[in-house]
Amino acid sequence: MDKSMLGDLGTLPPEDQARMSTMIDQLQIRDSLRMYNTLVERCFTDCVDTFRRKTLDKQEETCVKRCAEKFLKHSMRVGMRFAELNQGAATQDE
Amino acid sequence: MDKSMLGDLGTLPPEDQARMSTMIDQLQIRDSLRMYNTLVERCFTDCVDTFRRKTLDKQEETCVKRCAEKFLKHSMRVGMRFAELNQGAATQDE
Amino acid sequence: MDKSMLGDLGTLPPEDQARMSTMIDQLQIRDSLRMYNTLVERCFTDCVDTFRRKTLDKQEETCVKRCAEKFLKHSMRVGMRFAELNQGAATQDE
Amino acid sequence: MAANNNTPNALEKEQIFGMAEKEMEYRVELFNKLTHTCFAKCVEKRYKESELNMGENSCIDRCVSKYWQVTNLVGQLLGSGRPPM
Amino acid sequence: MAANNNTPNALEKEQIFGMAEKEMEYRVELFNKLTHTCFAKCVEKRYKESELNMGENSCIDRCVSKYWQVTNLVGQLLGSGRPPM
Amino acid sequence: MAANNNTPNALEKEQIFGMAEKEMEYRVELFNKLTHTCFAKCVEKRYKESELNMGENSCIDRCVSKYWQVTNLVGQLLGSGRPPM
Repeated sequence: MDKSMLGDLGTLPPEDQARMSTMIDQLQIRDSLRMYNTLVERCFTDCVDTFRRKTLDKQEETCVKRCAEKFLKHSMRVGMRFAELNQGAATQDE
Repeated sequence: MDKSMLGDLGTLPPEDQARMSTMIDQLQIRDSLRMYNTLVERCFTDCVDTFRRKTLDKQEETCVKRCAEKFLKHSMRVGMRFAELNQGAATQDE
Repeated sequence: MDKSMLGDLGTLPPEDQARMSTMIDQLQIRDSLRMYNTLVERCFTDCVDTFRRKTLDKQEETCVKRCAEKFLKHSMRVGMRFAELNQGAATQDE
Repeated sequence: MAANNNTPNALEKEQIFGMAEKEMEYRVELFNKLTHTCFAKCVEKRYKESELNMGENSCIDRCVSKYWQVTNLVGQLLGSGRPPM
Repeated sequence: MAANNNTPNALEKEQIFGMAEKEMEYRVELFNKLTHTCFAKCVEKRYKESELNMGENSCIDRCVSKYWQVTNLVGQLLGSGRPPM
Repeated sequence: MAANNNTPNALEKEQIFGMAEKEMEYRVELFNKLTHTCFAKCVEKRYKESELNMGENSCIDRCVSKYWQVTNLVGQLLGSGRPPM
């Protein structure tokens, strides 16, 4: 989540800006914790399928690492494209 | 979400009724925004499968429109049936 | 969700402990209501596939009951293993 | 909030409102899960038209009815004593 | 909070902040659903390498663009008058 | 709330409680995702009986253990420095 996504805070009185800013921070924390959970679930589901041992084998570990890295790169790319589209939509509004 | 689903507010003191009513409104707003997100995700997933161009073709657009309309009609029908069952359950309670 | 999962409350001042405890209770209520919803959805999805009648037949009913019981036993087992791993992680921290 | 003295205190009130909120969230979630599950079970994914046909409509009605029964059945198993709705 | 008198009262303020919060939650959820849907549609599940290849990258760009269009299209159908973003 | 003066102010307190709440929500969500993922991976969907059999039980134990490791592994990659639990 990009803070710029969330609109202009400059028009609010200072005490409300502070509160709004806290709210945004909290949403960002929640969002990144959720992202972490979702990433773990997805990479586990895609990479781990046998349960004959209780530790990850080398292959599963490599798969999880690549999956997580790919997901993060993907997520960053989506964020950039999304920001561009938001920008475009905001410009049209004015 | 139907407001009647959420029980009788008449027994609360006025200030708490106001607060409860605000809470219900907020849940309804959240609910309709979530519904919107879910509808978009579902119709996108069902209708868009090729990524050779960056704009929707005519066929995809038609599919998305029908999907969204069907989902809304479905959702209204489920709402009616759900309300009847709730009604029945409430009547049994008395 | 196990209350012990949520860390040590003893270091907080009493009024904040009360508030924290309320918050934990609320999260537990939300969590068990969600678990209930998820259990219903999963067992319905796995067990009910024909819609020629509007009541469950004997076979579907048996399937739902077994599914729910299995899920609850599963969930308890996962909770125990999870608590052990948490315990281990907490011990390493010290 | 600070005016009346013989009403529940602030923390108790939080608990009451918190409970009501959780209860409503539960009902909304139940409705949403039911809606999505029955859409997946009953509605033709090719979207050849924007109307629900007769078969889909009767499937939806039965699906809601059966989902409701499953909700009650699981509620009894959980032995909570509270009605699932 | 109790100091200024010509500002909105506490309940009104709750409503304003509540609305803003719901709006932000909506945007975050839109972003998350888009991210997960396009990952599922575009990224090779065998994870042979940790880089996105050219095909995946262009698929992602187009997927985001099309998802955006679907969001707008559905927004028009819902006739809400409000922009979906 | 208004009584003590040398404690953190209202907004700071909100932040502290907000953080604690997010942290708990995270743990609950982790537990729920783990539970549902391991149920899907380990438990026979035909539900011929209401007991978990030996194979299912050992699969569950290993699944929890591996899920935990994946959580740690991803936590290291994210380089947050904070333990995933």
